[in-house]
This record gives sequence, structure tokens and C-alpha cells, in this order.
Amino acid sequence: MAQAPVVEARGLSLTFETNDGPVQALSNVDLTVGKGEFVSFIGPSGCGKTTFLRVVADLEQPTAGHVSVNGLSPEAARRARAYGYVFQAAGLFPWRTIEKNVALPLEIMGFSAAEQKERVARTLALVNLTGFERKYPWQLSGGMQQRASIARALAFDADLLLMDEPFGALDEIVRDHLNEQLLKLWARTDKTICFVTHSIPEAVYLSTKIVVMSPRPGRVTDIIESTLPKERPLDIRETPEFLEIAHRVREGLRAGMGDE
Amino acid sequence: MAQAPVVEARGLSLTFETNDGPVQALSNVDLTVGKGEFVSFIGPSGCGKTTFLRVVADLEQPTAGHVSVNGLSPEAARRARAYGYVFQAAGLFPWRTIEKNVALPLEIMGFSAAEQKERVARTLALVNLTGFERKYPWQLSGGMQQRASIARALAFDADLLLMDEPFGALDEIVRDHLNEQLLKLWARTDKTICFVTHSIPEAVYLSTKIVVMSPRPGRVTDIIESTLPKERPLDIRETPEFLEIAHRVREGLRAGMGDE
Amino acid sequence: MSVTASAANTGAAPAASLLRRLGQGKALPVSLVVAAILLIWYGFTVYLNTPWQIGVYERAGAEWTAADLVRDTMAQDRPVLPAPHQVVAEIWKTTVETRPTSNRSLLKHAWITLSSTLLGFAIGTLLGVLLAVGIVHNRAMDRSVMPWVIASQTIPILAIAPMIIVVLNAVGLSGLLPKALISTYLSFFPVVVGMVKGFRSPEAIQLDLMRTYNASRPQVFFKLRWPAALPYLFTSMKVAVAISLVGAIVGELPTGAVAGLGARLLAGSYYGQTIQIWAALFMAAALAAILVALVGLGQRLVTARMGGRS
Amino acid sequence: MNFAIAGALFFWAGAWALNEWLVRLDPRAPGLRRIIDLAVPAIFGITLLVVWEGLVRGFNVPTVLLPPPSMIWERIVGSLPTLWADFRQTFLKAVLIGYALGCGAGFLTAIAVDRSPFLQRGLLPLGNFVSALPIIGIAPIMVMWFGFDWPSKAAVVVVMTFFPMLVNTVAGLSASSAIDRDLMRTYAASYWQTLFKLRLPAAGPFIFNALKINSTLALIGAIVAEFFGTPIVGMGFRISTEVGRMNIDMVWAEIAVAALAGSLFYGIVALVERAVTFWHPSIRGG
Amino acid sequence: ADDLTLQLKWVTQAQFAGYYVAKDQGFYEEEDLNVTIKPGGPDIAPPQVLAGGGADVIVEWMPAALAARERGVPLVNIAQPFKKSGMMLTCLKETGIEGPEDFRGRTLGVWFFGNEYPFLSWMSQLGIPTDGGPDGVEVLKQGFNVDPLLQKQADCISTMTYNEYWQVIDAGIAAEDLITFKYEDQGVATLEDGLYVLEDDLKDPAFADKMVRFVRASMKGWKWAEENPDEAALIVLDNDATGAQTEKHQKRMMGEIAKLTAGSNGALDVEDYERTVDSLLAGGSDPVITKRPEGAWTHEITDKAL
Ligand SMILES: Nc1ncnc2c1ncn2[C@@H]1O[C@H](COP(=O)(O)OP(=O)(O)OP(=O)(O)O)[C@@H](O)[C@H]1O
Ligand SMILES: Nc1ncnc2c1ncn2[C@@H]1O[C@H](COP(=O)(O)OP(=O)(O)OP(=O)(O)O)[C@@H](O)[C@H]1O
Ligand SMILES: Cc1ncc(C[n+]2csc(CCO)c2C)c(N)n1
Ligand SMILES: [Mg+2]
Ligand SMILES: [Mg+2]
Repeated sequence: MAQAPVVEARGLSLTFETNDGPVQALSNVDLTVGKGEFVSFIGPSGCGKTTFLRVVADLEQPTAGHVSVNGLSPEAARRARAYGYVFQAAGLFPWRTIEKNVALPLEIMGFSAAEQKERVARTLALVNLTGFERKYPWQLSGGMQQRASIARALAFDADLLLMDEPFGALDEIVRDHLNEQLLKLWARTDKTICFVTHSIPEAVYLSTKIVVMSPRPGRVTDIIESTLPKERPLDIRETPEFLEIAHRVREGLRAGMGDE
Repeated sequence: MAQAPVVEARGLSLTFETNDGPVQALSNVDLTVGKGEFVSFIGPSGCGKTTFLRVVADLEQPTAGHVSVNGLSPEAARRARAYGYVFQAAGLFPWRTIEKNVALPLEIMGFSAAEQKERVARTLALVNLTGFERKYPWQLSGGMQQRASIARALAFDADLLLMDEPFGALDEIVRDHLNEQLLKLWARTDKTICFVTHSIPEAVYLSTKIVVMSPRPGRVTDIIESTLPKERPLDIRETPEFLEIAHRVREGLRAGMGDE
Repeated sequence: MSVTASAANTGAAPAASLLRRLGQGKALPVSLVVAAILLIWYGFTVYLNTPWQIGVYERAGAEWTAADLVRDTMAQDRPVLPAPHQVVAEIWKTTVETRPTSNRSLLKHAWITLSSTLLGFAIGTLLGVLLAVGIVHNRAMDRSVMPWVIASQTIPILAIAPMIIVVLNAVGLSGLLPKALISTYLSFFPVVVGMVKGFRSPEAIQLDLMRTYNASRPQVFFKLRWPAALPYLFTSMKVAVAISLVGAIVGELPTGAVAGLGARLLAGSYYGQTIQIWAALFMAAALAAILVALVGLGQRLVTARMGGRS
Repeated sequence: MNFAIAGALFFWAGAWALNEWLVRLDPRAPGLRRIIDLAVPAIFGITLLVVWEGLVRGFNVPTVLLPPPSMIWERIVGSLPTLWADFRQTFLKAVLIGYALGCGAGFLTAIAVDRSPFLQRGLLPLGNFVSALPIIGIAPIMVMWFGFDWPSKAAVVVVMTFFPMLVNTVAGLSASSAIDRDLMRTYAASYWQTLFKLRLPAAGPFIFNALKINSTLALIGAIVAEFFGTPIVGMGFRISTEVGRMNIDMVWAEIAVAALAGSLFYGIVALVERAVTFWHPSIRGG
Repeated sequence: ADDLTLQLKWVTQAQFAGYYVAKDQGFYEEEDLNVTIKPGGPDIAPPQVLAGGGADVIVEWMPAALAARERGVPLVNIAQPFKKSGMMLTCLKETGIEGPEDFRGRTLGVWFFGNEYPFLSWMSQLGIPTDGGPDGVEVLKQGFNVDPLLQKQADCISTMTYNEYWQVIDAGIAAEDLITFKYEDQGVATLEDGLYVLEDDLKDPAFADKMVRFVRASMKGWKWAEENPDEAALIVLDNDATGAQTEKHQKRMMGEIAKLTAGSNGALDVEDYERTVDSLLAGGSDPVITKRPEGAWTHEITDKAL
């Protein structure tokens, strides 16, 4: 192995203690994400996808097992600002305008004012929100808020992106557009991306590797390596190869559901 | 026309005043939704779908034009508890457990305790949340929260359902399952449903009528009547008829985007 | 104390873990902070009492050393600042060594003050919540009452307290209630301000949801506004209970200052008995701390029952 | 005699009806709206004054107990220089300075308590302890320590305003939502960055609560503190002295000044609040 | 028995021993009276309580009583158990003050709340302005205690012969280190602790009769207290609900009080009254009272009582 894995999980388990007993969210997850990979996570609602990303991001402590990020502990990686995170809910600050929300990580990381301005404008354009810079979050539609939160995570150009259903509330056209943009960005910059989605075509179209998870306790039931080329025009989605992979993913999902 | 329309909009416009100028969210919308129809709204993010539902629900006042619900003003209809509304964000009360959240409208509408219990159990089962009755919202995954909010809207059995991207955060399998359940419910009870979605297949699979909207200011650019039979097995989605309608919708969307 | 003693017996490792546990509990931090404060306090005792003590030496023409000075500054009868142990001794003397029924018992005075504090606090909280409910639900009240509620708080209570008491006496109210009403007067305000904000804190989407159910105002109130306002309620109540105590003490002056911590403070102050003042002050502060802690306990219980996470 | 009472009650009923009608108008024009917003409390206030005048006259209440508003007004007009001197001494010096220091100290203590879990457990209980150091106990001590002039009054105000600020800021600092804190964590934002960019803005509504409560508390504190030794100027001095001299109209004149100043002070804080926490549902309109 | 409420001017102390003794020894009971004694405090204006119906009769100083009369509370003196004034100004010798002429430029502590009248009229008779300046005196509103003197925040403070003066002594300052200016000696004494009622009440014969019995019993109490000062002090101590008074202090206070009540049988001495009024009227530009009061006293009660 020439390159150290970006994310490596070994025997990872996580149990939440709740008022009416423990909930096992992750059970014995093993996974390796190499540098430059685009990994999609797919699995039924409540199977632990978010929880896995949160463990990687050092927002949740595993009850057993081990994770490393860029060879570091999740905490060290977080401190090194190794990743950008797009949450499942937009989580914009109501007291900041859209542009200020996007500028937030830039301010924290100490970018110059000019650089901030340039990056905010660029990423807002990327997610089609030019013209809404001065609006407050509650003045945007649900999809627009989600796009603003994507822009916020992209703005500071982390090498690892953790994206939790970023395109869930978007229409097909904007989604296609953003899928393309994301792929371009990925191809251009050699970022590593962990991407949660519920859309099988989206997962197949974007990923080099698709992780299929099964519910309660969340386990990895299948890992499908994509055979698609790195260059992917939108109409690759009609090729038999594409449909074949999509079929495998669907089968994997069904199998995982079956044994619940 | 034997039956009065359930929702009727004529020349409906709505402009929001914001700190940096007015935003026109709806412009001159005309639409009729008959009793027992299943109408999907599809359109790019920020085109006014949510705003339209909110006007019907009497949560927003149009700046021009006219809407009626069951022949009444939106306000009168709201007072008559004519509809159930599923919001785009789950909006569960954090201090209530899931079952208490679902029971909320039942409490308000004065159902007996036994009836409440029965209905909560039934609708939670419908959305696959049995076993999570006693959890608090923040102990659920994003998709589970969304399902809880769907259960809450279904619990009191309104004749008109306004659903704003109810299945956005759900995986394909759960989504298929809920799609089927919703269709069954609709067929069985003769409810009228207004349904916002970003998924073209979903819209085609579910609807008797698909309303395509275009962005800023939100206008209705196309209304497509479905020719599919009322009885719809899941595999209807592979029939040519289905694909033909989906194609029309996609074209309609593209056309709407084009003239922006 | 006994905890540390038993720790010493059980060996080093458990002792270390016990220390850690103590560090996580309140005991250790509180005692450290208290120790720091005591140290500073003793310092100030010597510093502030020195000028007077030197005067005494000079008038007596006595020889004195630094050690004498330190000892004597901590043993004055009417110190500028009494030493902590003098205050403790006074408290001990007037609580433990005195019959609780005696006029000299600090416990008796504390109880008298406490009873009007609690009564005033209860009425004040109730009144504050009711006013907030009115203000949130009725535009006319919002517009007209709120400014005057604010103005009412700028009236120095001590100035009108005698008149209140005279008037209340004239209509046949005497004893506990007039004093309690002064507590009420001070304590309802933080509750109004906090609860108006709290009742208005539900998110738009939550209110919209209730609207779609055509929920009645009481339903919106009890099922949404009230639970959403609870964090504000408890914060307000903490402030209110503390102010209530101040009100009860202030209220004891125009009622003839016959009994209660306020009367005690006043008498101490009238006769320049600083030690007695500080003892009463401490008693009052301890009462306040206990009351605030009780409200905090209620807060934790209720928050736990409501899902326990923001 | 009953003519005055009946007249007052009649006026009250009329004004009430007028107000109910006014708030129901709800005009679209913003100018008219503003006028109504001002008119309603004004009418309410005028009603209070008329009822007061009527009752005092009607029941022949001795003026040493409660003078009628008209008499108080005459006194205000006749004693402007005295009122101004008292106002300067008490409000401009003791209240404002004490308020700034007390709110500042409460705020900083809350931050310190928040920053260090050790202090949180060690200092917060003691903060509660300070909360009710009764004003009549500390006022003489402050006079002893800081002298007769306004600094001792400001010190009393500091002690009085400290606790509400402490409690509210501590509560406010835990008001940000879990997901927002997680977001800041993903940026590896420093404690101070999280504080300034997330937790303080989220705490804004609580902090302003304290600022509002304290704006009136500070005034009460400064005035009451002057009962315990002062140079012979100041609102509290005047009030206690004139009570002793049976010049109750002068007492109420000072009270009127206090109420006016306090309300203005509160109003300014409320305006700043609207500007700073514009995003909160309670202000955005819920 | 007839109910009757007495409002004192200050907290429970030997200054009011006569009333407590009368109650304790059953003198009021003998007169078929059921007397409630309300202690005062720094915030209680007895005339206000009287006007508000909270008391039937009050203990008040004459300057304050006459001032209140001018302000519309028609107080009438019905008895005057105190013959002499106990007020004085106490200064530290080390300040170099030797006589009233040295007051200029000094800081003096004065009690307000209606107790400032004797001081103000004294100063105006001396021609010393009281609004600061190098030529006048700097006046401080003195708190409840003698701290300003001990802390050297004031050059002189107001004291009563029976109370604050001894607190200064108790604080460890020797009498030789002090210089005192008694109002009696300065010829500016005004009458202190008298009994006052509302003029209108007196017109009611039943009320007047009650007052006769009250004054008779109270004076009996006072004489008893003068003769048994130590027992009287203990009775006062029993009635102190704050538990703050000390036996030593109250016994000594009783001794000093006895010196002030001696020489009064309870009836107002008209000469003393005139002297007080003259002193108050002599206030220059800002006199305490503007015109000679009429009907401010009566011998009607004492004549019947004694
Ligand atoms: N803070 C928590 N406390 C207790 N249980 C939790 C908590 N967070 C998540 N869970 C539980 O852990 C499980 C996994 O949740 P997670 O959010 O990872 O699901 P997910 O795969 O992201 O689902 P979705 O697609 O619906 O977002 C769920 O059963 C959920 O109830
Ligand atoms: N409260 C508001 N104030 C100002 N502008 C608003 C407000 N609510 C919505 N808008 C604007 O109205 C337009 C339509 O919003 P709407 O929420 O109806 O979109 P939508 O079709 O539901 O989009 P999405 O699919 O992203 O949810 C958007 O441009 C939005 O910015
Ligand atoms: C605010 C205040 N006002 C007056 C006095 C003084 N005072 C009132 S009655 C009385 C009789 C003697 O005890 C004395 C001395 C004070 N101490 N504090
Ligand atoms: Mg999730
Ligand atoms: Mg929407």
C-alpha cells in the first residue's frame, strides 16, 4: 500500500444509552477509505450512517473498536481541520446572512478578508445561490438552505469531505448539476469524499466504492467497488455497466433488510 | 362538474418583503385540485412549492388572487381542520417522546385516550417506527424524525393531506414502502393529496396530476394528467407509459429552467 | 471531612480515584474557592482594621509588634471588616447556642424572613406568569401594560413601602402579607420579562403546526408555549427568588423592623455591630443560595423529564 | 365627592374601550401603526393618572399619604434644578457606572465559570450566595468602604446587578443547539471562536433579559443605597428626606423622574435588543 | 378595654422606656386601655402613619411635628414627657474644632428624615451656609451609626446623649478625645419626644378621654422608669424583638434618658414651646416653619390627666 488510508475503521461499535435502554447504532464496522476515493454510504433509515460519519468527525466516541483519520486519531484530525462536514440538517446560524454563514469557517480558520470574499462568492455560485448573499436563513426555501450549508462546507477546501445526504432536498436538475460539480471538484483536487445518500443512482454515479449498511445494529453488509471510469458524463447512467452496479446495490440493500 | 374542487387557486401571487427588497415567490398561479385527486408539485428548489402549500394551509396570506379550500376560505378550512400538513422539516417538539409527538394533534382534537393510543400505535407501525415510541426526537436519525412527522400528520385522518417533501430523507426501500402505503391509504379512503417532491419517478408513480413549476417568480408551467390506472403495483415504474410521463415531466422541468 | 478520613485508610489508588471523584463533584472546587476567598478575606481584615488598631495602640501608648497587630485586628469588637472566624462564632452562638424561640436566635429571624420571602415569591411568580400570559395573548395588554410594568419597577420600593404598609393596614391587612407583597413587587418583574420572551420563543414552524391543527389558544399555550418557555421560567425564578429575599428584608424596615433578618441587619447597623451585620448577611446569603439551589434542582428535574437535551 | 370617583371610573371605561378599538384597527400603513403603538400606552397611562386624581380627590386621601398627580406636576415644574441635580448624582453617576460594572462583572464571571468546569462547580454556588446579599446589609458596608459619595452607591448597584447577569448568561451560554456546537467542533474552532461566533449570539436573548431586569434594578439599588448615608444630594436622599418632612409631593416628583429615567433606560436597552437579536423568534414575530 | 396604638419614633430602646414600663407594669390595664406599641425605624414617619390611620398617637420631635402641621397634618401636642433635648454634635478633638465658629469648611454628619430641623436652624442662627463651600459646612446624611466619625469620614457627627455618644465611647475613643456641642448648651434646643394626635380626633370626647387615661398611665410609667432605671431597661430589653440590644447599653441609656425626662410632669411647658418655635422661625431664608403655628398644643389632656 503506497498510501496510508484516509479513514480506517476496525471493529467499530457504538451504543447509545437512552432512557429506555441502550440502542446499538454501529456494530463491528470494518472499513478502509483510501486517499482520493469517493465512498458512498447507503442503507435504510436509522442504520447508523450519520453515526459513522460523526465518529469519523470526532463528534461521537465509539464504545469499542478503533478509527483513524489520515493516520491520526479522529480528534487530532479534527484539530488539524482535516475535513469539511455537511450535516443532514442545514444548521445555519439565524443571526448571519447567507454569505456570513458561508464565511463562518473561513473566519475561524483565519482567511484574509479578500480571500473570504472571493471564496464565498465562488462557492455560492457553485450551489446556484448567487443573489441570495444578503438573505437570512429563514428567508430561504428548504433546498436553498441545504445548498448554503454545502457551500459552507466546501468553502475552506478540506481534503476530506463528510457529506450527510447533502442533496436530499434538491430537485433532480439542481441535483444533477451539483453531482457533476462535485465530481469535477473531486477529479480536479483529489479530495477524499464520504457521502451518505439514499439514492442508488446517485451513489453509483458518484462513487468509486459503495458501502451498503444494514439496520440495527448498523453493520456493513456489502462493499461494492465501482468499475466505472473516473470520467463520468451524466449519460453514463444509461449504460449497462451502470445499471448492473445499481442492481447489485439494490440487491445488497434488500438482503440487508431481509435479515432484520 | 359534479363535485366542488377541494383546492382552487385563481391568479394567486405572493411577494415577501425582505431586508433587501421584495421576493416574488408566487406569480399568478391558477390551479384546481378535485376531490380524491393526488397532485404532485415538482419544480426547482426555491420555486414556491412550499409557499403554495402554506397559502392553502392559511399559513401565508397571498398578496393577490384567491384560493378556496373545500369551497371555503383557507382560514375557514383550517378552522374546520380540513387538512393534515407534513412540513419540510420534521418540527417535532423536543420535550415530547415520539408517541407523544404523534398524539399531539389527537390531544388537541379531543380524541379519547384509548383512541389516541390505538391511532398512535397504528400510524407509527405504518411508518416503521414501532419500538421507538419512548424515544425523544434527538435520539432518532434524520429519516426517522421525518417519518415520525408523517405519522403525526396521518394520525387524525384529515381528508386533505398537504405533504412537503415527506420522503426526502428516506432510503429507496422505505420510500417505496411508504409510497405503496400512501397509495393504498389514498385508494381506500378517497383522500385528496397535495404532495411536493423532487423525485420525478415518485411523482409519476403516485399522482393523478403533476404540477410542474418554474422558479422565481414561481409559476405553473405545465400540468400533466396521469394516464396510469388507479391500481399501481411497484413495477408499473418499468412500463413505457410510466417512462413516457416521466419524460414529459423532465422536459417540462427543463423548459421551465431554460427561460430563467 | 469523614470522606477524606476514610480515603486515607483505603490506600493510595482508591484515594486517587476518590480525589478525582471529588474533583468532579462540587465539594472540592467549592472548598478550594472558599479557601481562596477566606485567605483574601483575612488579608483584608488585617488591612482594613489596621488603621483603627494603630489608633488604639497610640491612644494607649502601647508597644506593639506585627504579630500583635495581626492578632488584634482579628479580634476587634467593632471591626471595619470582621474576620471570618468571628462571623462564624457569632452565627454559631446565635443559631446553635440560642433557643430557636428566643429573640436573639438568628434561626428565628431567618425563619420570619423566609416565610415572607416564600409567600412573596409564590405570589410574584404567579403574578408574573399571569401578566406574561396576558401580554403575549392580548395586544392591548402588550402595548399598554408592559411600559407601565417597567415604570412600576423604577419606583423605589423603599420609598413607597411605608405607604403600602400604612394603606394595607388601613384595609385590615397586617402581619406577613404586607411584607410579602413587597417581595412580590420586586420578584414579579424578572418573571414577566423572562416569560414574555419564553412564551414567544417557539419557532415559527412549531406555531404553524399548531395553526394547522386549529389549536385553541389554551392548547397552543399548554402544549407549545409553556414547555418552550420553561428554560426561561427557571432562569427567571432564580433571579426572582433572590430578589424576593431582598424584598422581604427591605420590607421589614417599614413594618417596624421588629423581627427578621432585615430588622437584625438594621439593628446591627444602628449599633455599629459589624459582626452581627455580617452574621445576618451570611444567613441571608445562605438562605438565598439554598433557595436558588432548590430552584435549580427543580430545573434539573423538569429538564430531565422533558428529554434532557436542548 | 362621588362625582370625582364616578368621573374617574367613567373615564377609565371609555379609555379602555378606545384602546381595545385602537389595537384592533391594525392598519397597513406603517406610520399610522406607529402612532397607535405610541397612543395605546399613553392612553393607558393618562387613564391611570385620571383615575388616581379622581380617587384621591373623591376619597379625600390625605396628601401626606398620596398626593394627586396635579399637585405632583406642579412640584416637578417648580423644582427642576433640584430634580436635575439629584438626577445627575444618582442616575448619571451611580446608576450608569454601577450598571456597567455590575453587568460587566456578572458577564465576565459567567464566562469564567463557563470556561472552567472547575470554577463552574466552585464559583457558581458562591454566585448564588452573593445573589441575595441584602441591600440594607451591604449599603452601610459600602459606605464604610467607599465613602459617602456616589462610588458607594455604584458599588451597591454592582452587587445588585451582578447575579441576574450571571444567571442569565450562564443559562444563555447553554442555549445554542447541539448541532450548531457540533458544527463548530468540526472546524476545530477554538473556545473563544465558538463563544463569539455561536454561543454568545445564541445567548443574546438571555443576556438582554438580564440587561432589562438590571436596568430597573440598578435604579432601585442606587436610590435605596442613598438611605444609608450620602452627601445631601441625590434622588434617594431627597425621597427619604422629604418623606420625613411630609413633602410627599416632592417624593412623587422624584419618583416620577425615576420612572421616566428608568423607562427610557429600559426602552433603550429594548431597542438595542431588537437590533442585536433581530433573528430570535420572539422578535422576528412568532 | 379600649384599643389604642402608639407609634414610636425609633426602634425599641430605653428612649421609650416609659411606655414599655406602663404596658409591662399594667398601668395601661389599670386605665382600661389595651395599648399596642409599634416600634419605628429609619423609614417610618410617624405623622404619616398617624394620617394613614395606622396609629392613634405618636411620639415625635416638635420641629418635625410643627413642620408636618404646616404641610397639612394637623398634629397637636398633648403631652411632653421630655423636658430637655439630648441632641449634640460630637467631634474628634484632633480635628482642632473648639467652638461653633470652627465649623466652617468642615464635614458634619447630620440625621435627616425630619431630624435635621434643629441642626438647620442652629446653623442659620450661626450664619453658616450648609451647602458646602469654604465658608460653609459640608453636610453628610449620616447613616444609622457612628462610623463616619470613627472612619474619619466626618469631622463631627450628630449624637444623642443617651445613645450614639456612648457608642463612640464604646468604640474605644476616650471622652477626653471628644468635644461635644449640646443643643441645650448652645441655646438652640428644641423639644424632643412629645406625644401628638390629630386635631380632629381630639374633638371626639371619647377619644380625648382615652388620651387622658393614656397620658396618665404613660407618665406613671415614666416616673417608675426614672426611679427604677435598671428594671426599666430590662423591660425594654424584653420587648426588643430584634434581640440586638444589650443590657449594658440599655441600662446606660435609661440613665441618660432619666436626665431628660426629669423636670417634666408630662405637661408641655409653654416657654419651652415658644423657644422652640422661635428657633425654628429664625431660619433666615429657609426657615423650618414659615409662620407661628396656632393650636399646635393643648393642655386639655394633661390638665385632666395629672
Ligand atoms: N443521540 C442519540 N441518542 C440515542 N440514540 C441515537 C442517537 N443518535 C442516533 N441514535 C440512534 O442510532 C441509530 C442510528 O442513527 P443514525 O442517525 O446514525 O441513522 P442514519 O443511518 O443516519 O439514518 P437516516 O438515514 O434516517 O438519517 C438510530 O436507531 C437512532 O435512533
Ligand atoms: N419568510 C420568507 N421571507 C422571505 N422570502 C421567503 C420566505 N419564505 C420563502 N421565501 C422565498 O420564496 C421563494 C420560494 O420559497 P419556497 O420555500 O416556497 O420554495 P420551495 O419551492 O419550497 O423550495 P425547496 O424545494 O427548496 O423547498 C424562495 O426564493 C425563498 O427565498
Ligand atoms: C435615617 C435616620 N434618621 C434619623 C436617625 C436618628 N434618630 C432618629 S430618632 C432618634 C432618637 C434617638 O435614638 C435618632 C437618633 C437615624 N439614626 N437614622
Ligand atoms: Mg442520518
Ligand atoms: Mg420547500
